[in-house]
Amino acid sequence: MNKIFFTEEHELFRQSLRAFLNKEVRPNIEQWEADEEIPRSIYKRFGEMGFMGVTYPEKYGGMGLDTFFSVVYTEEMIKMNSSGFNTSIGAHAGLALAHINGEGSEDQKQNYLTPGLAGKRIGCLAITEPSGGSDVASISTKASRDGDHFIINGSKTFISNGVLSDYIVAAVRTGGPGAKGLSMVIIDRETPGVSATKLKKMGWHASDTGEIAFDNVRIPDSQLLGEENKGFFYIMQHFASERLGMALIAVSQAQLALDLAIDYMAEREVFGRTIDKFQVLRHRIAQLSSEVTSARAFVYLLYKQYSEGDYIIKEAAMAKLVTTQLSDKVCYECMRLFGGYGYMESYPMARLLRDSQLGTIGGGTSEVLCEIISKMIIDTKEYKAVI
Amino acid sequence: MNKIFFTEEHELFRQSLRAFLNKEVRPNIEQWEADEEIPRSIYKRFGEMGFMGVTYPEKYGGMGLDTFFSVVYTEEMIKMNSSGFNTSIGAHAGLALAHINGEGSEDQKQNYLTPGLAGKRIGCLAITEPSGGSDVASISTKASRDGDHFIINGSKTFISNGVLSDYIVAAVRTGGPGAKGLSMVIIDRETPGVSATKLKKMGWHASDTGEIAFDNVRIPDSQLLGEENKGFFYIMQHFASERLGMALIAVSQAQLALDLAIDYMAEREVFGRTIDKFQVLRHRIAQLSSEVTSARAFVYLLYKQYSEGDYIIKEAAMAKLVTTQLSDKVCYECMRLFGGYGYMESYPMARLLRDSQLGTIGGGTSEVLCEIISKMIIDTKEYKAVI
Amino acid sequence: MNSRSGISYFTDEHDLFRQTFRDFLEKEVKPHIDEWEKAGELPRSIYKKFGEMGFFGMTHEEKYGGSAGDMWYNVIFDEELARMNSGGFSASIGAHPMLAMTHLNHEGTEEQKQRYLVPGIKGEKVGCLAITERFGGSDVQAIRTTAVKDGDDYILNGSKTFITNGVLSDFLIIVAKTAPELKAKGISLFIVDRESDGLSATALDKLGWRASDTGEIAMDNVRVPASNLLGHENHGFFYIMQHFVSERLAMANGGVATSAYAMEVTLKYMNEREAFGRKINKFQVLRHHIAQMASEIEMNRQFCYSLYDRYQNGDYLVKEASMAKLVCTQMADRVVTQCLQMFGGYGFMEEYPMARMFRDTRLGQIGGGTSEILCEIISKIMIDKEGYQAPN
Amino acid sequence: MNSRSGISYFTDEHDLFRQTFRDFLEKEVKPHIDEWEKAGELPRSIYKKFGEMGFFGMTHEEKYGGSAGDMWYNVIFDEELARMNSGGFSASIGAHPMLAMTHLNHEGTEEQKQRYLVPGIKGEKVGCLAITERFGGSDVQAIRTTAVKDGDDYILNGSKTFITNGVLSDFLIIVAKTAPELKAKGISLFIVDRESDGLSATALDKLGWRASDTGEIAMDNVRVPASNLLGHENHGFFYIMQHFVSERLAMANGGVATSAYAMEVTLKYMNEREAFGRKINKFQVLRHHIAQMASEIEMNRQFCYSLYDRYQNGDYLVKEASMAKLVCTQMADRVVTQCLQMFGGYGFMEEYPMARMFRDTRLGQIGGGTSEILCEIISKIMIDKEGYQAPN
Repeated sequence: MNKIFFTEEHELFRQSLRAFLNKEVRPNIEQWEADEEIPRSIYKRFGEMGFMGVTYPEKYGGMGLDTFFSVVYTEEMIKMNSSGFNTSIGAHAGLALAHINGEGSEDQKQNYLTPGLAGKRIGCLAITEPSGGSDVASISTKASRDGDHFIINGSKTFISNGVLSDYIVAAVRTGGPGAKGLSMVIIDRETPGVSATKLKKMGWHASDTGEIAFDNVRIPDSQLLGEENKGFFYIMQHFASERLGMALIAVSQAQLALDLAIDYMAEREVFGRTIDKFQVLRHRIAQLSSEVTSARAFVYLLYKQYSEGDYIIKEAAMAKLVTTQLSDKVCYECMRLFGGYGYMESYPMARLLRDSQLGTIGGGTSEVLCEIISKMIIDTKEYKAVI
Repeated sequence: MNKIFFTEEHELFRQSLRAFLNKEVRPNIEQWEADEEIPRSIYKRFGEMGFMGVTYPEKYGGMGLDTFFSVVYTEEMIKMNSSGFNTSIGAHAGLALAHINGEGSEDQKQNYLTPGLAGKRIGCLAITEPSGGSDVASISTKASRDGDHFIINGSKTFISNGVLSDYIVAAVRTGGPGAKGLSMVIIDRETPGVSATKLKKMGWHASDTGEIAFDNVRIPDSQLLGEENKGFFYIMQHFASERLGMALIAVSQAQLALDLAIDYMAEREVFGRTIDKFQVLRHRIAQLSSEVTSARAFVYLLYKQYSEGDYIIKEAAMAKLVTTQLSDKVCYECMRLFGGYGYMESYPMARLLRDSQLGTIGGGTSEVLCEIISKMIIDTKEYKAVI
Repeated sequence: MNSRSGISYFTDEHDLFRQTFRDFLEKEVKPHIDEWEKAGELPRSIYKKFGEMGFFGMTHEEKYGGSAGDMWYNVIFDEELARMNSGGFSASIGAHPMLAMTHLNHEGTEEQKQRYLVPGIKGEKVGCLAITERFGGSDVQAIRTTAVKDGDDYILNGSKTFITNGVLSDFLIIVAKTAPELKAKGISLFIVDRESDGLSATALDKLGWRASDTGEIAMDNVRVPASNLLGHENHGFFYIMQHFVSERLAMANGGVATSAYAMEVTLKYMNEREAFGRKINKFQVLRHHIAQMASEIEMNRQFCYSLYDRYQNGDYLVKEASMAKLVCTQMADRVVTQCLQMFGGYGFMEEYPMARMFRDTRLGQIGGGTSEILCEIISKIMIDKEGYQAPN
Repeated sequence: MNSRSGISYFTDEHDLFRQTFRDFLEKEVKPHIDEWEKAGELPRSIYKKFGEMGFFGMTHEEKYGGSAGDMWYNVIFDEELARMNSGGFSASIGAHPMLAMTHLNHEGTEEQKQRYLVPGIKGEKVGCLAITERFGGSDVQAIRTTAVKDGDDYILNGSKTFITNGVLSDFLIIVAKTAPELKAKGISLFIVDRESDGLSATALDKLGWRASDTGEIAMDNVRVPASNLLGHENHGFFYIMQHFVSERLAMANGGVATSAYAMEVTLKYMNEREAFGRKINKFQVLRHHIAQMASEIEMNRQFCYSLYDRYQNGDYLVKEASMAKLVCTQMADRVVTQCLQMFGGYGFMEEYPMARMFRDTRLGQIGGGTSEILCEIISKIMIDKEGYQAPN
């Protein structure tokens, strides 16, 4: 498969990233999972090595590489078996910086993107609110104009890097109700009135997931990202790539589960033979491998279309829907294949399963995706690109 | 349904147990989950209240009640939403004491069962070994005769109460290879050569799960439980009730997940209405409730048969197979129904899902159960009661 | 045959009946199934034989020619029919006593019973129950057929579809609106004789259930005497709802019985068929499929039995019967599909049993309330706490 | 029709062909499907029409009467056949070019091509491929039919089953053992004329695929001239394995095409059918089913296309093609079952499209290697690291 999508350069990049991760990340994962956060130093190392902004413009310190380098990047990151780690880097580099790179002014890019790609200034993206769930259009965090400032009140939840990041890219209501009253703003952490608390989660332990409160937070209107009241469309725009990214993560997790399972099966003996001789387990691997292979072909193809400028909102939703379901299934079945060891945290499968099980929830639940897909297919509604 | 299986007395017992649990257990669960063990004091309280040995003979401090009191007991225990807690009590009262009550001499009963039912002396049951998994017949922990003593060498793993219990009911090899060379012995914790380490698990956090090593552990042969070399048959005998118990636990967990989900659905609003108005979620509840209702009818019936002396080895395996699969499915789907809150440890679903997911592994994996069931159905092999 | 160990709902008398009935079916039915499947209908003679043997009257009062047995006789009846592997035969033979005669027995006047129930039990008159219409599907309240009072008669207009025995039956229990403005509370039941003027019917071609005639019925000013009103006017909806429970239990247990029979023939095949040098019942993957299916069948069987037990004790089981039909027919689809797959290429051949079973079983999730409708009912009870209480 | 945005494997010429072919099928095939389904066979005239239009020769060399198109024409051919909603029609029409003529084209001598391929492309001679036997199923190495050299001839003895076009074809590509002691390495292929002495065939009655004749073939001392040996003696197994990839890809993509067509007709129905006062495409549960299915169809379609793309580039795809057939035919079963359910009672009626689709689709997981056999192959590759390398 690789030949169609990947060149020799991608392969070299994969090797060097893998070497870096195995040396500087893998030995620390257990510690970071226990700490429920990753240290600042590793962001810096990503920045120094150029791994923070694979596809971002070189002008701001990115590497300006094509989309399939970011595919390689994600595939290798997932092999560390810590969604928390992957998310800590990704919520900054893939979410917060994506908004700044996409809609930020030159000043904002100098202020956030350049130090961000260097791993020195870390961001988060805050959209979800306690009351609204996946219902973006009903966001209630209010940004009231006060001269050339905004006063922000409200709260956000489930925000990766929500406690430790230096700034928050937040969706706020600047206008009337509904989708057309939302804007994106950048809020520096030290601004008075910003507070945050960490949440305990079933998985994603190495990531800091926070609930953020804004209590009369006053920011200059130069912190507005893009145009006022266009926030909803910016969010939607970035959703496609976010969902595609989650689909790739899901496929990569499922593949990791299979790889770990196949290795384990060759070693583990019961009833006098290695368990890779049991037909039931063999067929399970055959079935799940086939499903993962199909899912990966789909995701790769969508990356190709995405890289060629296609607006793949439906397909990205489809891909996230089916791949996250698949990852849960594969991780669950592979965990069970380890017997009692599958349930032990000293073996890799417990964490992999726990981490996978956010997939069908985060970034639009499966039910919300089904709503979008059925609107497009049944009601033939079209979601258009803003630009 | 209740009228067929439960009397007024069962209902009264349910009320009093529930009141006790809500008062003395529920407020402490978070702490015990964090401690990864439960305190000695709660065993004592169970003993004092008579809840440790609902069905055991009154002679030894039990309540001598019928099987459906133990059904009520389990159903109420599971509502605490901590498999770790339930297992800490159950591994002692339901596993270790079941062997002592079943095969123990009068002396052994006085020594272990009576203080056990009082919650003063806590046991564990150690069968599984690191190399063998569910393959009981291949147990390799060796007990060599030395006059009127046994010298025990070997190791056990995945043992609930494995670190903190006062004694260990262990399966050891006293004879030749295969099923006919196994015996059960009681090993006191303080015996020189016994050591244990705690294991970290995906769920069941409040339970102490240990790996136990025996290094030249010398015990008098009066610690032999039942007859020498009959261990395999004792184990098999108790498996039926253990599996039936796990099936009941699974059904109860699934029911808890549904109850929690239905309550949550009535409160949680998105897109301007409570989510119990969304057809997709409604049908999910309808489907899963139906499956749980069917499963419970099956489990109740088997308890009835079991209480009337039927040897239900096949049916118990069937029940554990299907109910633990069902519990995983129901807990997963109900967790997802909570959206992001499902993944948060401050909500009940994350733990419930993590706890459920040992069901298809512990006490005979689904695959081992399928082997047993297919031998009985396809090869028409019969497993007979020993006595 | 059910294990007698431990809890058993069946007595020796039940078992004796099961054996008698099974022998009868093997002798009088099994040899003709292929021919009836082809014909798309059953001959009258088989109804007569059922009647002569008393198989239509097991639970009916002796004064009407029945033998006043308990409800487990119906359970056995259904279970043994399933072994004929002809959904169409089971449906045609079953719709008469289980649908048409159930209503006659419960809501009929003495005179109606003498005219329809007595010959029905003898197998001399065959009935059907006509509820469903083209527009509305499982939504009983939405039926459009009307019955307008005209002197001592009612005039019926409208149409019905998917009616088992709709073409060949002698009398039809037809559901019509007598007071359309009252919606559910304006529905009544009528006994309509086949020869009535204005009544016509055509048979439908179906995926399965081929031995049964499934009819579309048209009523063009069909005149029915008021004495053929079944039960009270405008009480029809409640009568229907009441009998839905037993119908759903029967379909649920039918799903279990079909699944059990599928597994029985599959186990036999697996013990005969060889591949790669050994019997295919030695392949672990297939063995585990069997173990899984056997467990699900056993679970659902016990569920159904426990519900019958409660039903016999008078419990009101709208929720549970809907649940049982939902999960048991879903299971039957899974089991039959999986069993067909075990037969490899032979599964696809009509000379082997699975092809027909596959076609026939598919109706389970559709007839008598689709799975989706059942989910609506169950979620209304579970989530909205709607009572669906028994009418008083 | 495939979206042209972004990555597309189809050119304007492909689309033009698709439109032409679709129009042809709508006009010449669709109106006759019911009649052919009933007849259990296709008339010769339809093969001739296909031949005249050049539809059998799209990928063949021009010198044999083909138009030398690329593999995507076959993909379109299969996809459009699926829209006729007759697995039997697709199979009978497809087995000729995809199975029989593929072997002729690759392994045939010039003389054999003139005798069989040229008239085959014209639709004047129809072929079939006969591999499977009663004992052995998908285990090609276990075949028992023998071909013994006798002077300039071979004498064939044995039997074959489940052979599409097995009764009505003019010539048969028959697989036989020429050196039984060599097992897989002792298998050869022969072209056998229908009129050969000792050759007989009977049609089988099937769950679905009813418009195709599926034959059981008996060979009693059938004498075949050595010039009818196809390719090299004892190379048969490798020829078969080689073409299994394209056959499995075709069945995989056929599963996708069927699923897509099922969804198309279901969406149409959902937009027309009303229940409880609104169109059923407004019910959230049904909408989400559609969303889920559409996503799975899209995923598997892209999987198949990516494999065709690689196949055309010469990649060796035994593993991937097996995977694709496994998951796509499983998906087709799920989708078609679910879509039938969406039709409610009409799903069970043969006058609506889903009943036949349901019967026909069930073959997907059985024919051309059952799902279980595919799992065996895939697990050997994935777990035992067996190569299944391309023969050189």
